[in-house]
Amino acid sequence: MTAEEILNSLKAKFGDAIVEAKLDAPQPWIVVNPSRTKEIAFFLRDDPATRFDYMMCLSGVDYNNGKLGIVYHLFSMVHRHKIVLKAFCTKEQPHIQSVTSVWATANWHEREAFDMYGIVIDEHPDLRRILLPYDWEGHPLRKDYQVPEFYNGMKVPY
Amino acid sequence: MGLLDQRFENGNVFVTSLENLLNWARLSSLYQMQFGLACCAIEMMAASASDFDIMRFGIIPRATPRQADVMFVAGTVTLKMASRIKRLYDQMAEPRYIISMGSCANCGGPYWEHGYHVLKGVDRVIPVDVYVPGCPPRPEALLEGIIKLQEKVRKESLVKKPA
Amino acid sequence: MLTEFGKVFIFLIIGALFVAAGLLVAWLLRPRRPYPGKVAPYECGEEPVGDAWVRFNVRFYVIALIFLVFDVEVVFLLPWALVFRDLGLFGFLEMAVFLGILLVGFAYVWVKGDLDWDKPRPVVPQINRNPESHVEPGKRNVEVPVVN
Amino acid sequence: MIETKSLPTQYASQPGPVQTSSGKTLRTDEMIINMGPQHPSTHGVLRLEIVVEGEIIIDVIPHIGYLHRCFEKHAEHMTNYQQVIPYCDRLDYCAAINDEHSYVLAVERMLKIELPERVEYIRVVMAELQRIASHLIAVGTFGIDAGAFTPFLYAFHDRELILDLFEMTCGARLLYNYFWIGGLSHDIPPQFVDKAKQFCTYFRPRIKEFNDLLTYNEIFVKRTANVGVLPKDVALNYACSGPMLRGSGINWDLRRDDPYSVYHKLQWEPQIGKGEMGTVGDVWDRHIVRMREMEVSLSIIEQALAALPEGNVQAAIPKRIRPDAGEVYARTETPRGELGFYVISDGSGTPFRVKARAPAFVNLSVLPAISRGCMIADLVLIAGSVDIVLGQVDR
Amino acid sequence: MTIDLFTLAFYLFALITLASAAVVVFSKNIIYSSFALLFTFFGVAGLYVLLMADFIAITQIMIYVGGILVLLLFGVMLTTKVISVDMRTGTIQTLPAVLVVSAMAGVLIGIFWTTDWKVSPTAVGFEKTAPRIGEMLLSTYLLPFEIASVVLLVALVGAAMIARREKKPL
Amino acid sequence: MDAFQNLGFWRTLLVTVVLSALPLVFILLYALVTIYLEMKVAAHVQDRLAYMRTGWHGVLQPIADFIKLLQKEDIISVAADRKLFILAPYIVFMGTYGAYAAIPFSSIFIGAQIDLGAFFIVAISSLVVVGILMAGWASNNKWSIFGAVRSVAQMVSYEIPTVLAILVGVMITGSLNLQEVTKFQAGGIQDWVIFGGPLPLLQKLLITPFTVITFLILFVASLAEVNRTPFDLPEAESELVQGFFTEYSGMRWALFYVAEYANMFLVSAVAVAYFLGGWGSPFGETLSGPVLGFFWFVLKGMVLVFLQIWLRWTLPRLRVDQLMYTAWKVLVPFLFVCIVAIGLILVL
Amino acid sequence: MTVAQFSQWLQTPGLNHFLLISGILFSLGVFAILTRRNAIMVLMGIELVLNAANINFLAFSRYTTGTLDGQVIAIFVIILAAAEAAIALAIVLNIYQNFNSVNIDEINQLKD
Repeated sequence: MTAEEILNSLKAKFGDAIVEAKLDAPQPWIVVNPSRTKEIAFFLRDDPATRFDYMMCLSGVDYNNGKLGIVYHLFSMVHRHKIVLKAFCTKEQPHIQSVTSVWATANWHEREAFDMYGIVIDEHPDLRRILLPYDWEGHPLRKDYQVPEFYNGMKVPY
Repeated sequence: MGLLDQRFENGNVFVTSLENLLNWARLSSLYQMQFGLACCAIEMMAASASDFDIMRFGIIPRATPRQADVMFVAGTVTLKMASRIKRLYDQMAEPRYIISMGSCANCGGPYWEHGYHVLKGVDRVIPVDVYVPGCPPRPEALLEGIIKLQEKVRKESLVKKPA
Repeated sequence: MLTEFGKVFIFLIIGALFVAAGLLVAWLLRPRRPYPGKVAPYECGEEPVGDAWVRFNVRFYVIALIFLVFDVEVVFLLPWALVFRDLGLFGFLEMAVFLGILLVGFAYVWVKGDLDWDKPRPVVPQINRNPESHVEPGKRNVEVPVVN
Repeated sequence: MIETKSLPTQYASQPGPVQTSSGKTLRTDEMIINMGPQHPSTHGVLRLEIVVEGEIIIDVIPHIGYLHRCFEKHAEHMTNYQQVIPYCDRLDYCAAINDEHSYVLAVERMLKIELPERVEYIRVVMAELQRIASHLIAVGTFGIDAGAFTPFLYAFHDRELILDLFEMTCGARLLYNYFWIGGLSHDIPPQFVDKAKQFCTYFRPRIKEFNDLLTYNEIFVKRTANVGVLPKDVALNYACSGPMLRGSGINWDLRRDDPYSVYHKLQWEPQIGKGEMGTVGDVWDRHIVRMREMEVSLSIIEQALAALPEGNVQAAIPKRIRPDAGEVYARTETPRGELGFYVISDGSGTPFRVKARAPAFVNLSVLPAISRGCMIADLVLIAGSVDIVLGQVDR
Repeated sequence: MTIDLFTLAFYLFALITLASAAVVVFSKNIIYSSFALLFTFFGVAGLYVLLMADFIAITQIMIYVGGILVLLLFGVMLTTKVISVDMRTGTIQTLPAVLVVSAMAGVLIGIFWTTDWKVSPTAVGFEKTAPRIGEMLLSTYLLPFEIASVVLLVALVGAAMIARREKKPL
Repeated sequence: MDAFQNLGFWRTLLVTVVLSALPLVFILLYALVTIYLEMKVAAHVQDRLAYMRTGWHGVLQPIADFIKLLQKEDIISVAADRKLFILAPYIVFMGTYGAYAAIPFSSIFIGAQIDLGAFFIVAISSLVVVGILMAGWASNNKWSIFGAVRSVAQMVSYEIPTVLAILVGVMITGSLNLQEVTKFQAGGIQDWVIFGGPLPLLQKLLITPFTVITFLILFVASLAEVNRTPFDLPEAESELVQGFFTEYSGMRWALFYVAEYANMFLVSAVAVAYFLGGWGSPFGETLSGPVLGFFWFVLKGMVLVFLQIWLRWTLPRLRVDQLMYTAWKVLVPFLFVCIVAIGLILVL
Repeated sequence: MTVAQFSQWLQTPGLNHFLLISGILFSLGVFAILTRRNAIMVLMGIELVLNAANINFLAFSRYTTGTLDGQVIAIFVIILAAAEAAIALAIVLNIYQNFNSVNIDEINQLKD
């Protein structure tokens, strides 16, 4: 399936949940509603025509314009096609629905996105920090992150 | 009593030969704590493998800090790990020695500037005896570090240092 | 006069004395600098969660139990083994009956699985299915990806 | 200095129910053990919080991040794209070349540049040598996990020979900074080809020896067969890759299925687990996949060396690399699996965002699922068979 | 005053036995009780040796120390909740028990003391007890010997049956 | 020791004490040699050198280790049960050393000529079991407890095959006294119990397969008794850190270590005495004698110890349920068959 | 009995001495059985009692009969003790699994 076909079938099924799409990019992407990612993901995984059974990557991004986002790189082992999904949220309301129940691999990626960007993953089974200590403050990959002077009595900057 | 807790006022033949014996034993049998952190740990493993054979120096890996004499801090120490390293160091039985292996453990290495989660030098949490530079140091460098440590141990003394 | 068991006792005492002597020499030499961090219990660098003195699996008990019964049996077997050649076939048969009865017990615990240690009972993971969909996840994804 | 939490003189164990860090309350005969961060078999600083009943594992909660070295932050703060490469090296320090390859590939795809043939062939040779070296570490340490120490030393001895090849090429033993954007840092030395061929002929019988010593050892088979079974569909759902995925019987190799470099010009077949000793997808399968992949790599190296063309080792690229604004996700098959770099460029000289999709990170996330109900000894083997490198897991 | 070795050994073992038995009985910590039992068994084995029963003495160590004690220790470790206070074993009805036991001990020891035991003047030193015990087991004591195997069978089957526990699903 | 019967009591006592300390000297020397040997054998299996820096080819290494361990601080964790923690090494070492009393080192030297020597060795070794349980429990460390409990379960399980294998030896030799057992096989290599002992040819031929199997089982079981690979689960580094002595440091740990090495020789010595002719020369009367007897005994024991070391650096380790399976479902049934077969052959 | 006699008595351990030890051991065992709440402690008490009995058997065997019958009986006692310990501990464990306690009183209460 081409990206256009995927977009069409998504639009047919979910309508306004598909916010935006850019199909002429080298790796075409579709922007979806952050609160409906799970059902879209289930559809993409289970629909015989799309069958995106393999999530290559899930990345959090800070777009440096008040927007945070999660980028899903999907791949179908059966059909050998790829698509990129994106879901955006604002820094004030950083909520995106979890897709862990669809692709189990998303679990740790989403925790990482939470850890690094502070994106709250709704419906995530175990949303804790993953890389940084539990008592760490702030989300370091945000563009406006300030490195703390001390952590637990240890000086952080050189 | 604890002879190693005592300090003699001045050394005589007996004290110095005892001191030599004890130091010789300590430096010849440095049990290493089985503990690696990052890239340098691979070089540390290479050093303990057949080609470099760290055991020639009497270094045997022990899994628990209670029985270890020397800890190679081989790799980047992160802030999350630092407290654990401190705890492990604490739990080692004295006399104990630390070799800081690699730039990261020495000073933060390539992560010194933007590494918000990297401790810039393990000597900020535990005392280090020997620093081995390199990113990562070759196994030979680690062996050199061990020899340096042995020299340091050899110079330890039971006699009070002149004030 | 010192009997042979007296000598054994001396051996035991020497064993204990050796430990004591070793520890004494070490006591004379070794430093003593305890502080709270050092004497904290070790658990791979973490602070232990919960106590180590928890209860154990009943398996250990069953193994010790079976051992005990066999141990007792050995106590009978050893004197028999010392004299069975003098007693001839009759003695052998007596012991055979004894062993036979015990082997029934052995067979029983074998069959009932008491000789087995806790076997791993791995849980094979399954993938999540869509609660709204009716597609069985097992069926759907079992197909192997196409091979070129 | 860290403030040491002062312990009471009498170590007080917490009264009341004990809870795991994910909030589960323990039953009476369960206990929590921390395996790691300092533990001989966690391959670095992985910490596994395990809930056990007797020796049976009820739950495993991996705690990672003890080696979180802020790779992504560094990538965003470097002054140019080239400077990220050394940090890529340090992601997977057992297979640095493969990491560089992935990142370099991503940037080259953004720049849309064509590379000289020679570069691609050298890259293939290097990547496969590195794959062998990395697999040697994996199977060697796996032997230690199973209680066999000697195979580890044999593996490391052979690995040294590969490192010698790297050393004569770029002067470094572990972290090379050899693949540059648009080519290589410099050409291979003249005697490299012969030395590499010699290595190949030397190493084939060694693999057999290693297999005889460890892989087909009765005890080892008993320990590893039917342990840590990862079914196909679960492996896909967890997006496992590399030997982990192939061990589960899925014939999938990015070198063949999402071709990059010149792999499509060479003759070779991916190796998959067939369940010879037990179930498909058990620990033994993952191990044997690694062992067989080494042979495959040898054959790739020999072919690539035979076909090595003459030419330049650096494509014409602008002095200051400024890709157009846009994004790319490029992936290669590293020894641990699919290493993808998701690079976003805003048109400036530094990447806007670099996300490393680390195979070890993804593969490790399946560990709790496949080790439930196993014993502690099995957990060690399962963790070993995942072949994690903490630098990549924690980035 | 010279004390011969027998006397010395007797008092030594008596001391070990009684002191450790006292620890067993009076210790508040059940683990200490169990480990003290090791010394009691050992001391009793010593007394057996003094009574020329080398086979029994070694059997004592083998079965009591190697078997029953390990079993008891596992029992303690299996059932004792150390985290809570249960490790300390409470006592009940101490005073009546003390009275009863001391009365009983008095009577017992009184009987032992006053009875004029027919001590054989030539106290035989037993040599090579084990083969003779073996012979006796297979001749005079054949019936008890075979019954013992049935007892052991019953113990094994019964105990295994009682102790078995259904495997919980994970 | 019979030569000293005529001396006065106290002198006898003194002589006895001195003689009883001789095995200790042996153990210490042996431990130093074996610790060195272990690493050197390992190294030569593994293409390397191991100890090279302390003395010629590192021969002084074990001494350096020992002196260093004397200097190490002794840590008793606050969580531990202090009394039992301190007591445990004593119990373990007493159990080990007590067993040496019945080992016939030579025709003129045996610590205590007990009629029930082999039985005594097995019995007194159970002190080690209790000591290990004590050490593990007192440490109050999860790895220690796991190691201790595993160790105890393993040792008691493998005690049955060990004792049953010894029983086979008793059936053939008709004695539990290791000195007599050795004398029984004094005729040279063809009289060793592993080859059926000095029996008529037909019986010997019939019995030999069973005795060989029994000897192998005894060797395997003794590997497990002393926690050596492939049965080294109690202190499996890759699983349980250091097993029951995870919390022990310095000299206390060293004593466990020495006891462990002493046990290695102990089990080998029992196997040698029962199956390999003890201190008897393999050539019958030639090259025999008290001193040479000692040499033969130690040589045979060291060969078995060497085998243990060799196996350790070759094999992976079993899992605990497989270990129990091996003990109860393989070794014990085989031994029952051997016992019945040998018994039948001997009485018929 | 005079002091000298007593001292003489002390210096020549014989049957009575062993009986005395056995009596004390027996009483200690009974005391444990009577007073302890923990079922396993009760078991330990029983072991003490059985040991005391065995001392008696052996002492009489040694000092009066001069035959080995006492020793054979002692073996049977040890065997029975082993069987008893196995069964009793199994029962204790079973009770523990059902009531989560090995405290005899508590179990009594739970039963009601």
